[in-house]
Amino acid sequence: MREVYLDNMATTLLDERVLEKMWPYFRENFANALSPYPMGVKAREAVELAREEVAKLIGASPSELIFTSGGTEANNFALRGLAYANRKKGNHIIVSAVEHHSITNPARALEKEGFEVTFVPVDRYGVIDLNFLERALREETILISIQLANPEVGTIQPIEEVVKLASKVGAVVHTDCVAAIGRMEVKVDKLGVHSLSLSAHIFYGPKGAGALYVKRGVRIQPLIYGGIQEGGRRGGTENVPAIVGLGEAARLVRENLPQWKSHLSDLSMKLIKNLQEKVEHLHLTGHPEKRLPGHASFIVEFIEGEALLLMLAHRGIYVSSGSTCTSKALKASPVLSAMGYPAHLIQGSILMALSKYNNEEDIDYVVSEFPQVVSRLRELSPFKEGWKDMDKWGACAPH
Amino acid sequence: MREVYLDNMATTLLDERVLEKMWPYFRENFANALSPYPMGVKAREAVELAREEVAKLIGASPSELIFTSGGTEANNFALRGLAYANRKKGNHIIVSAVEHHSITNPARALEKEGFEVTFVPVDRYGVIDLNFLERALREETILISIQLANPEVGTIQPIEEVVKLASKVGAVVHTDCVAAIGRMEVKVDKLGVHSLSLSAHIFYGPKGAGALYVKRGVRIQPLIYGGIQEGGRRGGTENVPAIVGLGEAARLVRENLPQWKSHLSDLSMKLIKNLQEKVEHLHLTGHPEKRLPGHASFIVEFIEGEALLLMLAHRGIYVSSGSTCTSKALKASPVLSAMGYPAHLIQGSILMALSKYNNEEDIDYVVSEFPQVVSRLRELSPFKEGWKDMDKWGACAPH
Amino acid sequence: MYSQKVMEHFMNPKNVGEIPDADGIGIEGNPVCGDMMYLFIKVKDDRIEDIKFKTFGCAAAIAVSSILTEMVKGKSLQEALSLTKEDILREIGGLPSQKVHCSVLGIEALRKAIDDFKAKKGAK
Amino acid sequence: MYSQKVMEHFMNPKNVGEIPDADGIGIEGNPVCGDMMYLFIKVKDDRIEDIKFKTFGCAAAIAVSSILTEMVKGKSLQEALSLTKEDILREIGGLPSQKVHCSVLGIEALRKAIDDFKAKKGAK
Ligand SMILES: Cc1ncc(COP(=O)(O)O)c(C=O)c1O
Ligand SMILES: Cc1ncc(COP(=O)(O)O)c(C=O)c1O
Repeated sequence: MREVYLDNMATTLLDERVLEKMWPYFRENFANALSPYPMGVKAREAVELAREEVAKLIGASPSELIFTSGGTEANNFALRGLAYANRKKGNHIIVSAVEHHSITNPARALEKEGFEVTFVPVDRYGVIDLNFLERALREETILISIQLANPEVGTIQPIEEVVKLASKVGAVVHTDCVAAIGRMEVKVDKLGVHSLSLSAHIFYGPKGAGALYVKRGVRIQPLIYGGIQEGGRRGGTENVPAIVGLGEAARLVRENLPQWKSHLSDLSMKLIKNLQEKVEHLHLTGHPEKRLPGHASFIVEFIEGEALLLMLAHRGIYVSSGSTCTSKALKASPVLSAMGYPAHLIQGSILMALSKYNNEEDIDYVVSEFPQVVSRLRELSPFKEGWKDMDKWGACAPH
Repeated sequence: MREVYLDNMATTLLDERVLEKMWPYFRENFANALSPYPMGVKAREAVELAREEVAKLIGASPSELIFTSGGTEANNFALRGLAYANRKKGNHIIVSAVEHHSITNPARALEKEGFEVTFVPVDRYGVIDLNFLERALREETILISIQLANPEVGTIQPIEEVVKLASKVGAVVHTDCVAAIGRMEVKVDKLGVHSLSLSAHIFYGPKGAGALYVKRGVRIQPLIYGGIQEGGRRGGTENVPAIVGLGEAARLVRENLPQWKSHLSDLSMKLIKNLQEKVEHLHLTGHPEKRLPGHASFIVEFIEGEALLLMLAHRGIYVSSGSTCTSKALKASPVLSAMGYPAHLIQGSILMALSKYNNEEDIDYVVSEFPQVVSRLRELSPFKEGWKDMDKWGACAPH
Repeated sequence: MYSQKVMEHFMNPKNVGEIPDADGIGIEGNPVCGDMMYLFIKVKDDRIEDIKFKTFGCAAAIAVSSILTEMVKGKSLQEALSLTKEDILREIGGLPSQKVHCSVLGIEALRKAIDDFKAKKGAK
Repeated sequence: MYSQKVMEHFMNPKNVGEIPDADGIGIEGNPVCGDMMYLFIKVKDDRIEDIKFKTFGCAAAIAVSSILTEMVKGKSLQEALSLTKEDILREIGGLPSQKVHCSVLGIEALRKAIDDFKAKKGAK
């Protein structure tokens, strides 16, 4: 059976070349990168080379990068670290309503610690409301965190505009680029942000390595204190193989992004077009144009996402869904909710996030299988002919 | 040339069997452990199996373990997480003067946030002063953090006594077991602690994986917020290969500890005895008996540790030192300072931390080379005949 | 995650469909929450002569629907009413903890279908 | 971390030792801080005829001591006094930033040794 992995916003297949670069640092040269003898010095050099590669990718200087254990840590670090470093100036933080958990949850924690957090709403395409953002700005606004691209619906946010608005009150802007890197160009000077997070495993690198860019001169309080690693801003024995892998993954993105981008967008355009032709009551979620290449997200009416996902998996097609049942927290996607989708539609949400590994045949296979699976599940559905009795059902209490 | 790696408190060589277990999770099964299709379910099962292995090793229940990116994160998590979860009860924290940076630095950060921190002094062997600790206890004492074993001098602390004292005021006890695991038995019920940290790369596991044990019923505030991973207590895409490696490393410790322990202590006893016989003005640091098996730490008078370390490295012997010059922070070991050693002696500190991979021939080699290297450096030293003019030199200003 | 049995029933559910002239209909769940079950029964001599379902929901909800219809088909109403969620879980090889509510859904839909039959019969 | 040249001088330092009847002695550094240098010079016709060192310190401190003695041996006192830390760093192939102070140590010890020689000469 053909296998088509389309869950690339959850994680990606490690590039063989990346693993090859990591390999020597598992056993051959396993030393601590702080040790002064030759094996340690080599580990140090490998770490610094990786830092240069990540810096080059985003157009930063190596000293502006702090390695972390991943995107979640980088986002937590940015939120808390920038909030507390600017606590004297004010206590107001702005984040969008469609941020990843690793932004919204630390933001909620900060709320309990005396910060005030404003959530910027989005339109039905998931684009933030810049007018709302502008009106929300105050003297005390110290930090604005808006993702560059949304992993669930692929929508790209107008970060440059956010930076312009932020500068009026001198607020620091962080942007979560975990979903964006490897799929679109990301340059810190063009974006104008003060801080930016990324995670290797989303662009064919290893799990366990991410980075936070913090613009020179911008102060940040550590999240994880330790020794003098990362200039005293992030303690802990460096995960040398993972950092080396992050560096190599960054190099591959830098060298291949133009091809990858057009390849991804060709494939996803074909996928979206074909599925929309073949399946009725199928709605593209997210912005139709301002979206990540390779990103195809839909709502399939009348059926539920986990069932759809598992039936597709049975045919070797791996996707994700924002349905209540798929979420282990048993909560329907807050992103789709923020975009105005009612919960019964969110149950049928499905995400196909392509990678550089996918090809035309993959798309053909999905286009032939997907409609069958949808039909099959609609056969089982009491709503096959359409939603009915919808007024009967109230809001959903948490399970 | 023979190579003898004795820097095992900095990091250890990954066990081949551990890497073999990790291997399939790099590419073959790379899925996100939250994904509901079979590849994700397998990743989830591997993570949960690893959790069981770590739990078995320390006699905990799997649900009491939270995976982290390493020992430093686990210690930061414990300190901040337990301090803030108990903030209502009080604001007083006690840590020892010989804790690792990943304890003392978050403790100092908490001091700036309104907590009061008492540092418990140690005697010349590095053992904490229990009387001082007892007198320091107050109604408001909420957290006590004392390491089980010190990585620099090998001294083992009387944690059971600490727990007894802590219970008088209802304080929570955390113990940093990063240096201890793999070298001595560690069981949570025997220790009686509420929280305990460990790090895989110190016991032949991979870098990038650690764990925090938090006793059932003990509340802790997250350090890294994200999705529902780790029961909502630690967000972030799970680093499946590293976690699997941690689990396998834990299994190997559980199965082999008795042999490893006696092997290590045979070797280090032989090493200590021989070096003491062959080298004059050599002082064992740390407790002579209550110390980690395999741990040999010294002060070599009249010479400086970095020079000693590099000359040994030239002969294939890899060690570490607590000298000012070795520390990239350019600070002489706070641990040896706390034990009362004057700075000029600390410059000559050296640590040989053995591993299960070392054998008799390694020790013979070190015993034959070490005295030569010491003599060679003493030839260069103005203090060859003994310290002189010591009254001339005042305290050392930071470089 | 799911047992073999759950996956079998999910992939090849039994008794799918509607019964146009059903003697009783049980509707349970809420599409807003993600799971919704319609059960149709045909009753003869106080026995469930035929039973069919339509379910909107996850694999567990569909599998529970399928196995439940198999378990009660041909049974007396009293036997059907004595069915518990534990019976279903046992038959289906267990469910992940966050999916156990799907078995409750089935029990409730069945009860409602039988109640509906009784109410209609009483009304005649 | 260290250049080839630093390691060579560290492993095989030149001009190690003391000069019992030295014309000037320069002591610089502090063993409490980790680096301490003793320089002994023998001066003839305002030239450094012989120079030896004893150093307590890290590889950089030892290598700087060694290279410095080589650089000034046979030089006039004036030439020796014009030596800068940059000269040493250039000759030695650079030092990691946290070790640059070792080159300063050498310059200072040399100055003190020459001062000591001058003072002794003046006293005669
Ligand atoms: C937009 C976004 N931010 C943050 C994260 C978290 O990154 P990590 O999985 O490395 O913790 C993700 C993960 O998928 C993401 O998509
Ligand atoms: C006692 C002790 N605690 C904590 C740590 C930090 O652990 P990690 O290196 O995994 O961050 C170390 C590291 O060597 C240690 O020895």
